[in-house]
Amino acid sequence: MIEFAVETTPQGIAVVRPQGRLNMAAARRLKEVLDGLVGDGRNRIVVDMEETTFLDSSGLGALIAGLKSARQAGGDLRVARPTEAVRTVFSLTNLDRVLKPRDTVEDAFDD
Amino acid sequence: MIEFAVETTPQGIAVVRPQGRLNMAAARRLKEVLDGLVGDGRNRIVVDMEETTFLDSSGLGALIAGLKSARQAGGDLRVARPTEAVRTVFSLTNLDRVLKPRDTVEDAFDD
Amino acid sequence: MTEGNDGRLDLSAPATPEMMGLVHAVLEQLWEAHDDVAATDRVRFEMAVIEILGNIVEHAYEIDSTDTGSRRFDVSVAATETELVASFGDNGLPMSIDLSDVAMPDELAESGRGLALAMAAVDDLSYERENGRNLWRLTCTRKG
Amino acid sequence: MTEGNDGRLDLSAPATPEMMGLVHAVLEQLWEAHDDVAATDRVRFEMAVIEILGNIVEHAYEIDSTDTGSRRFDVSVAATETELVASFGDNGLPMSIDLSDVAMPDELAESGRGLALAMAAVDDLSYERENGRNLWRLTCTRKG
Ligand SMILES: Nc1ncnc2c1ncn2[C@@H]1O[C@H](COP(=O)(O)OP(=O)(O)O)[C@@H](O)[C@H]1O
Ligand SMILES: Nc1ncnc2c1ncn2[C@@H]1O[C@H](COP(=O)(O)OP(=O)(O)O)[C@@H](O)[C@H]1O
Repeated sequence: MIEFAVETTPQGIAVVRPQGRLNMAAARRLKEVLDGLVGDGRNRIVVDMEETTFLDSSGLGALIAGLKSARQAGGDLRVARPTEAVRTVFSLTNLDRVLKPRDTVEDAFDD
Repeated sequence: MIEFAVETTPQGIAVVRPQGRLNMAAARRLKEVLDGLVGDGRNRIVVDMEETTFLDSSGLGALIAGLKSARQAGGDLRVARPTEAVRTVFSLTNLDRVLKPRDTVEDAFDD
Repeated sequence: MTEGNDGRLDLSAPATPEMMGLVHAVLEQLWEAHDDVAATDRVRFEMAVIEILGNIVEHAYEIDSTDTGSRRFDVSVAATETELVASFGDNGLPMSIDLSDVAMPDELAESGRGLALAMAAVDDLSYERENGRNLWRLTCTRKG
Repeated sequence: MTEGNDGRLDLSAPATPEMMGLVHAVLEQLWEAHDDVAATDRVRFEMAVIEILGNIVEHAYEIDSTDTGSRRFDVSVAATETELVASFGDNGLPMSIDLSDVAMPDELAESGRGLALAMAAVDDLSYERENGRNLWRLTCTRKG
């Protein structure tokens, strides 16, 4: 089962780390975690995908949903450190622009 | 894949901890580890089975082989903290006497 | 069922979401037996396989929701020197849409990417309805 | 193949030692789908299944070692309200020994316990040679 570690940086940015496979069952839980963060007013979110070994269209859907609600709340959702599996899905779905992956968690909100 | 952590107690007893499934492939490696210990003169061995989630007849064979070579070298092999899966195999094969499981690693050589 | 490939792995199981983990385990086994398959090929094949299975589990039984017991699927996966092949069969309802109509949805859509992603990932994806069964076949020409 | 049980899991794969992990994964899935099966029943069933599979992988193809490609087995596992059932088929050589002759070996024997252990673990173990195939069937009456 996938685990969701959530941390907060000194700058108040929430960092979510989906570890393992981000598939149908996990996507539902990620969506809840992201909704919970935005609901708590934590609308600047980095999804650190260094340990996300697999991503499918439902996981992608959860990321897009999180991105939209973070933006609606005046924040943003950014993706950092995608694995090869994650990068492949982003590029096959032409989402590398809207989910432009960042190299580090620290710099994800620098621009 | 099963892991074999090996430690030595202050009393000079070698403690081997097979973690995961002790099946055909793992049994071969356990036999090598036990042979290596006895070959190095470390003939008092505790096999701590607290994290051995599965045991089959080949794993049992490796334990018996280790027991025999430890005894031949003047030492002994003792089993500690068996899981339910391990205890079931010991009892179905009537080996609870010859591989009499101990409750703790520390007291395994007390008698 | 990818005949002629003796290394193939065939699984038949209830069409439930929990089985997705088992199909991942089947693929892990395939990669262990074929450790020369390039990571890029593994990634795109595994993703397409899981998308098609996800659709079977999610959509193929939607209306026919009375008789949970008989909802099953089978899958066969194999690696040859040149290809990765998977085929699925299930006894659910026919697919409602035509594969030639499949397109990637809007960037901010939250769903509807499964088939488009699977088609983009593999070199060939086909669907047929045969004898009351849905048959899917996926082929990746090995790049690595 | 344990007909009539729609929750059954069927796998067909090459008869190689690496497949033992996959059969463990299949059983994990069975326990997930049937979380009311008692731990004692899971343990003895899983052990017997793995012993029989280990023998197929180790012994059933011993002499016939020229043609690795076609060495395959299939397994079907299922849980009903009252029983856990597994059946195996393989196209290897016939079993050399009679199950009624199987006995637990000497305490300090390093091998030869597989079949005796499987028989002690389950409530019924049967072997048949049919149409050039070996068929094994294991049944545990659920205690838990
Ligand atoms: N196996 C299937 N059986 C029936 N209908 C399907 C199947 N797979 C896909 N579909 C139909 O195609 C549509 C698009 O599927 P897909 O691209 O995977 O996106 P999503 O699953 O997110 O809707 C589904 O909404 C469904 O109507
Ligand atoms: N599937 C099989 N096919 C052929 N022979 C078998 C099979 N299973 C067991 N045997 C024979 O029965 C013997 C006893 O098997 P077993 O009790 O599992 O102990 P071990 O595998 O340690 O020898 C084996 O040595 C082998 O000769």
